[in-house]
Amino acid sequence: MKNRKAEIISNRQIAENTYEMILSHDGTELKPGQFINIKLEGFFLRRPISICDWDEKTITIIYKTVGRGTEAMKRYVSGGSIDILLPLGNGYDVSDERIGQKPIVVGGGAGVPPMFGLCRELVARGSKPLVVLGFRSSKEMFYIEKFRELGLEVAVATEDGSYGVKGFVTDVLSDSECTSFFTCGPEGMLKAMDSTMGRGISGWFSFEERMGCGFGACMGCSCETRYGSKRICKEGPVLEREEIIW
Amino acid sequence: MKNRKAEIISNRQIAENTYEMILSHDGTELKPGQFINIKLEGFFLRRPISICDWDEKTITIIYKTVGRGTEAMKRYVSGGSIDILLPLGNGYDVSDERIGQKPIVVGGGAGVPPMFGLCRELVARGSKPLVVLGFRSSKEMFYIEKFRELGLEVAVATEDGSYGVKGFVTDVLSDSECTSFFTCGPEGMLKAMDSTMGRGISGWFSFEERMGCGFGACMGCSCETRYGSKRICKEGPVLEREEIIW
Amino acid sequence: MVGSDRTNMKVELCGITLDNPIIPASGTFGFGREFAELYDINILGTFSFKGTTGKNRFGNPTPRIAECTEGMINSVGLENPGVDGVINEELPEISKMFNKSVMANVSGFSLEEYVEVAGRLALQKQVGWIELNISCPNVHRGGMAFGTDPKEAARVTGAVKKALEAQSSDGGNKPLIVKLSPNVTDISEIAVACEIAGADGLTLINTVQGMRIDLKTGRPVIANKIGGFSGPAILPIALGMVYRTYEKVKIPIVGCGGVSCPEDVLEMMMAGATGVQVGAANLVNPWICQEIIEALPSQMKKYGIENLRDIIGGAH
Amino acid sequence: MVGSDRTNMKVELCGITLDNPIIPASGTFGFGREFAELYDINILGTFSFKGTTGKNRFGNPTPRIAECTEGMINSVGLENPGVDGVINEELPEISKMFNKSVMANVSGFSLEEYVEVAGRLALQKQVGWIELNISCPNVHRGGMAFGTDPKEAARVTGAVKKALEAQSSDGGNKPLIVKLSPNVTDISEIAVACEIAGADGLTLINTVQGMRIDLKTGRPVIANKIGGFSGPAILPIALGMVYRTYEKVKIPIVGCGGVSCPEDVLEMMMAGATGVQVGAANLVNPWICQEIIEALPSQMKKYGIENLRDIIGGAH
Ligand SMILES: Cc1cc2nc3c(=O)[nH]c(=O)nc-3n(C[C@H](O)[C@H](O)[C@H](O)COP(=O)(O)OP(=O)(O)OC[C@H]3O[C@@H](n4cnc5c(N)ncnc54)[C@H](O)[C@@H]3O)c2cc1C
Ligand SMILES: Cc1cc2nc3c(=O)[nH]c(=O)nc-3n(C[C@H](O)[C@H](O)[C@H](O)COP(=O)(O)OP(=O)(O)OC[C@H]3O[C@@H](n4cnc5c(N)ncnc54)[C@H](O)[C@@H]3O)c2cc1C
Ligand SMILES: Cc1cc2nc3c(=O)[nH]c(=O)nc-3n(C[C@H](O)[C@H](O)[C@H](O)COP(=O)(O)O)c2cc1C
Ligand SMILES: Cc1cc2nc3c(=O)[nH]c(=O)nc-3n(C[C@H](O)[C@H](O)[C@H](O)COP(=O)(O)O)c2cc1C
Ligand code: FES
Ligand code: FES
Repeated sequence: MKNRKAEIISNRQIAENTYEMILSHDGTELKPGQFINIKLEGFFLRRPISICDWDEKTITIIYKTVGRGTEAMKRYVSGGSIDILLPLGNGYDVSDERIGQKPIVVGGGAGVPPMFGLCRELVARGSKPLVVLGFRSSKEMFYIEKFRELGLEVAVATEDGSYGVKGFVTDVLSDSECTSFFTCGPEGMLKAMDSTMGRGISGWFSFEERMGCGFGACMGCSCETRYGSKRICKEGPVLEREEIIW
Repeated sequence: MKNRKAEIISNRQIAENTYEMILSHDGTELKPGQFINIKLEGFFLRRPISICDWDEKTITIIYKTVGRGTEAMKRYVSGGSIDILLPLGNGYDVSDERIGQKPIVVGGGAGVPPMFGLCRELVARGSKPLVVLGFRSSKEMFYIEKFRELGLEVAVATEDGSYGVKGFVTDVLSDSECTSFFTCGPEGMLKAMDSTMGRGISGWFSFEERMGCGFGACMGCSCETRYGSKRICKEGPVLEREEIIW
Repeated sequence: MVGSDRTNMKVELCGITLDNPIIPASGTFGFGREFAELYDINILGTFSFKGTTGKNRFGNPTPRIAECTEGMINSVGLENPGVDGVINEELPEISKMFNKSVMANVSGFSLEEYVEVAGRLALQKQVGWIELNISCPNVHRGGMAFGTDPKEAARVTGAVKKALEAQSSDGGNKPLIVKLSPNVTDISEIAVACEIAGADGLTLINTVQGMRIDLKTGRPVIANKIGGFSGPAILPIALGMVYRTYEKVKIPIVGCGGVSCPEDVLEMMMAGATGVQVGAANLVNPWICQEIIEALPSQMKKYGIENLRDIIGGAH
Repeated sequence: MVGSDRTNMKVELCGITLDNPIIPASGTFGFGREFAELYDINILGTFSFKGTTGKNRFGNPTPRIAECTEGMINSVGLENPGVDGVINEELPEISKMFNKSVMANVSGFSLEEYVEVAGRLALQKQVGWIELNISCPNVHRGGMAFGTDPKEAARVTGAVKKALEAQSSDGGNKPLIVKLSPNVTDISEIAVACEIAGADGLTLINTVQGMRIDLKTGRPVIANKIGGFSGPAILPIALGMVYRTYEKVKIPIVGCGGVSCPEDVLEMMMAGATGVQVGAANLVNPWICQEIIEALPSQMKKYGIENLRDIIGGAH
């Protein structure tokens, strides 16, 4: 874990209540599904935000404005800097053999961003995941084209039917031919994914929890699993399907 | 009383640990000896600072860096803005007949700034006060030339003798021919002034006190006088000699 | 006052309807004068004036004020004009600038003083509520505050209540709100004792004991060494105490401590407050109560609240 | 550790010399592992590890964390590996990265649990002090914390002290530091009770009760509703309690609560602290203790302090 004053390269709105911020990066190795923890002026605790994408020189994050911290964050301007801890969390292991030939990647709302980096990494390893994204409405939709530019098939569900299929991600996907799945989004969606996907299919779920530290020191984010207590910030945020106690 | 976001026109060091800040002004009427109360980012209470000088469009303040607030203030840059309440306090009444033909104006250290505006106003009314200024050393000296540019005679005492007379303001002045006096500076100096000046001479003393509000609401700054309790921020900071209980 | 878009901010405090729950806290609003010069203070729900004692008092030596991270410490020591001064000079002034009932904050160092001051102020027409500040040290009991012992708290509450009831026929039986100190092991125990003794309402909380040391002198900043800590920093403490007390009493609670924005007002009400006092924030931004009252309707809309009173205790 | 320019930061805590007074507070430093990856934790005076109970515990339901102005609320509920886990897994790990005595923070829900856990940990070689956290609810006394009643505080302190003394010949009679809760009417009364019962030192303070409400859900943020408030916001409360307690006891005090910079350390020591714990600040800036230790010498120089121990209680 490092502490960096990352430069803000850009910070722009990309959908309703949704912003993309590009930060300078020093090349530290990252994994999809990991997150950074951001110190905002005037707020005591840091804000955990998933790494959406990265390269040698930049990190991209996408955040929804849901409270005072993210509302303040949207007013940060390019050229300024921001204090971050990174990389945090276990992230997805794209070398896991259980992923197989036909993984499905399912993201909902604020859970979509980490799925982009995951897909890019999966594609880099020669895999072609099916992507299913869920949003409340087309106004809150983002990055569909970006996913398609990776050469992937993208199915979209919107709750109000304003784009793609009306309904939830689970209304779009079928587990008929998939070998594994990855999912990140609201807890209701995670549960629905677990019920929908055939028992034998390997799955990786990304969880959110209110955090004190984000690096394993405070036990603020613990979660009971079949293998004992795990810290969402350290042994998570990605948990394997079979260990999760719903 | 008004609340303004004043623009910082300049903020520069003028002596050791001493800074001059020029702020935009909206023409609100001011009196010498009044003060402004400054909200600094990251500090709860405002900082009271005397008005040193002003015209239709600007207010000048001079402050010493003595703690975390003033240390932060010195880093404010021109072009930015600062939240102030003004005008505060009673200030000096330059139309008071008791001032007479030969007032003496005595300032020490951080008590020098309000004396400049006072002198300018006295001069504007045709009076030619004798100015006596005290500093710890020549390194902390400021505004001597500015006072002289008003056409006034300025005597200086420094504690280490690095400029002017070695010693205190009271070593420089004599009450032989003065009709009244004005003084602002550390409490020890104020007391010495009271002892030095002949009993019959009218005098006005400017006091400092830790303040909650600065506008009379909290009773944080009260001071017992012969005429009852007075709030330094409201009925002060200028008290008349005869009412002061030493 | 009905805000825009049919939001309703009215609440009822011990039988008196407030246009909105916002009440400047005692000791941070003087007798209203300094603020009436800045805005029309009739927009307030009411205000609580400076703690009044039997005789006029200078209070504690200075320095009386220290700064803290997001807060301040005060040790004013109840400087006030005394009950005569308040009745003869302050209340007539208040009546010129404020046309609502005012909350009379009463302090004392003996039971008799509380009874006398509360009784006399309750007879004043503009006084709507007596707010009994029982955080003061009890001179007859070794300086321990009345408010730190349930028995003492009940004793002073009961005595004042009886005195107020005795003046019913003169219109002097005003509702009695007891203001509690947070510096206790279990504030809800004191609250229950006061309720049983006849309190019509409670204000929670007064200042939290705190101190700062001046590194340059190596001495406490405040002349009295330890003082009362308040401001945004103490909001979570106040919320917790209001929440716990709400579960134990039936009388209304006035929430106080750290409130500085409309969101804080909503939290305080959801925790269980009927009225919400704003203290130290007035000292830094004298227009804060006006700003909060103006911003409340849009915050209510944001959280889907039509009638503010509906959220009182909603977090339980 | 002797800083630059002949500043001396050494202090003595219950017979053990610390290179400097800085001690990460229990619950904010885990068992040191996460921090040892960031800096050499041997620069610390010592550290207090996560509160340990008889059995391993998952703790409270989540959310366990809420944010406050300049602070946070936690309700972790003593998640820990249990005394066996600590002895068999954590202490061996600690010995690899830390070559000083460590402070063992002990919790319990019954007197027997305290005695057992404290006794077993005191027998561990690397354990230098037992820090008894008596803020836990007492399951045998209706959930009231041991630390809110002087008699109960003395009872648990005395029982643990006796058990430690009984293992003197095995080297298990380690100094006993009792960590007090601030949620009491008079902390110095509890402190005196613990001193009389045999405490060798005191840590003041644990977290202050507090709560926040989530306006979007209208419910308390924390699953357990009320939690423990800490961080820079509570510094004035901790300073006041250390100051008052210093005047009542002869045993050393470890100051804790809101410390986040070297100036806070100096204030805490002037108020009466021998050691200074840093809690919540570690969570936001994991290098904070290192930064404080590095900055202390220049701050000492600024205020003309040569030996840090000379300022202990200097504000009295
Ligand atoms: C591992 C992880 C990855 C995340 N990745 C993203 C992402 O890529 N994009 C995105 O939009 N959001 C993401 N979130 C959620 C994001 O952290 C919260 O939306 C954000 O902290 C809200 O801050 P606020 O100040 O606006 O809200 P407030 O409600 O004002 O925040 C108050 C406190 O609660 C915490 N908090 C509030 N909501 C959440 C939440 N859902 N999860 C965790 N803590 C919360 C805040 O961090 C803060 O401490 C992630 C959360 C976690 C745990
Ligand atoms: C009416 C009045 C006029 C003043 N005019 C000037 C001036 O023109 N130039 C100048 O350099 N200084 C002036 N001062 C003093 C100035 O207010 C303090 O030096 C300043 O507030 C210190 O702030 P700090 O954050 O650097 O110090 P800190 O010690 O960190 O401040 C902590 C708290 O103590 C208060 N405080 C500290 N020292 C003083 C003090 N001497 N008087 C009042 N409050 C204090 C601060 O306002 C703050 O609330 C004046 C004070 C008063 C009351
Ligand atoms: C300067 C000052 C003076 C106060 N005087 C009184 C008082 O006279 N009577 C009283 O009951 N409370 C008094 N208080 C306490 C406040 O009314 C309020 O209970 C406390 O400050 C907590 O609220 P806050 O955090 O919003 O300031 C005073 C507070 C301050 C800051
Ligand atoms: C997340 C968290 C967990 C804590 N766990 C413990 C604990 O296990 N045992 C204990 O005695 N104190 C515990 N505390 C209290 C701290 O040790 C400390 O007393 C308190 O936080 C005040 O210090 P601070 O303001 O520097 O955080 C915990 C505090 C936090 C924030
Ligand atoms: S947030 Fe502190 S351990 Fe996970
Ligand atoms: S500082 Fe508040 S009355 Fe003077």
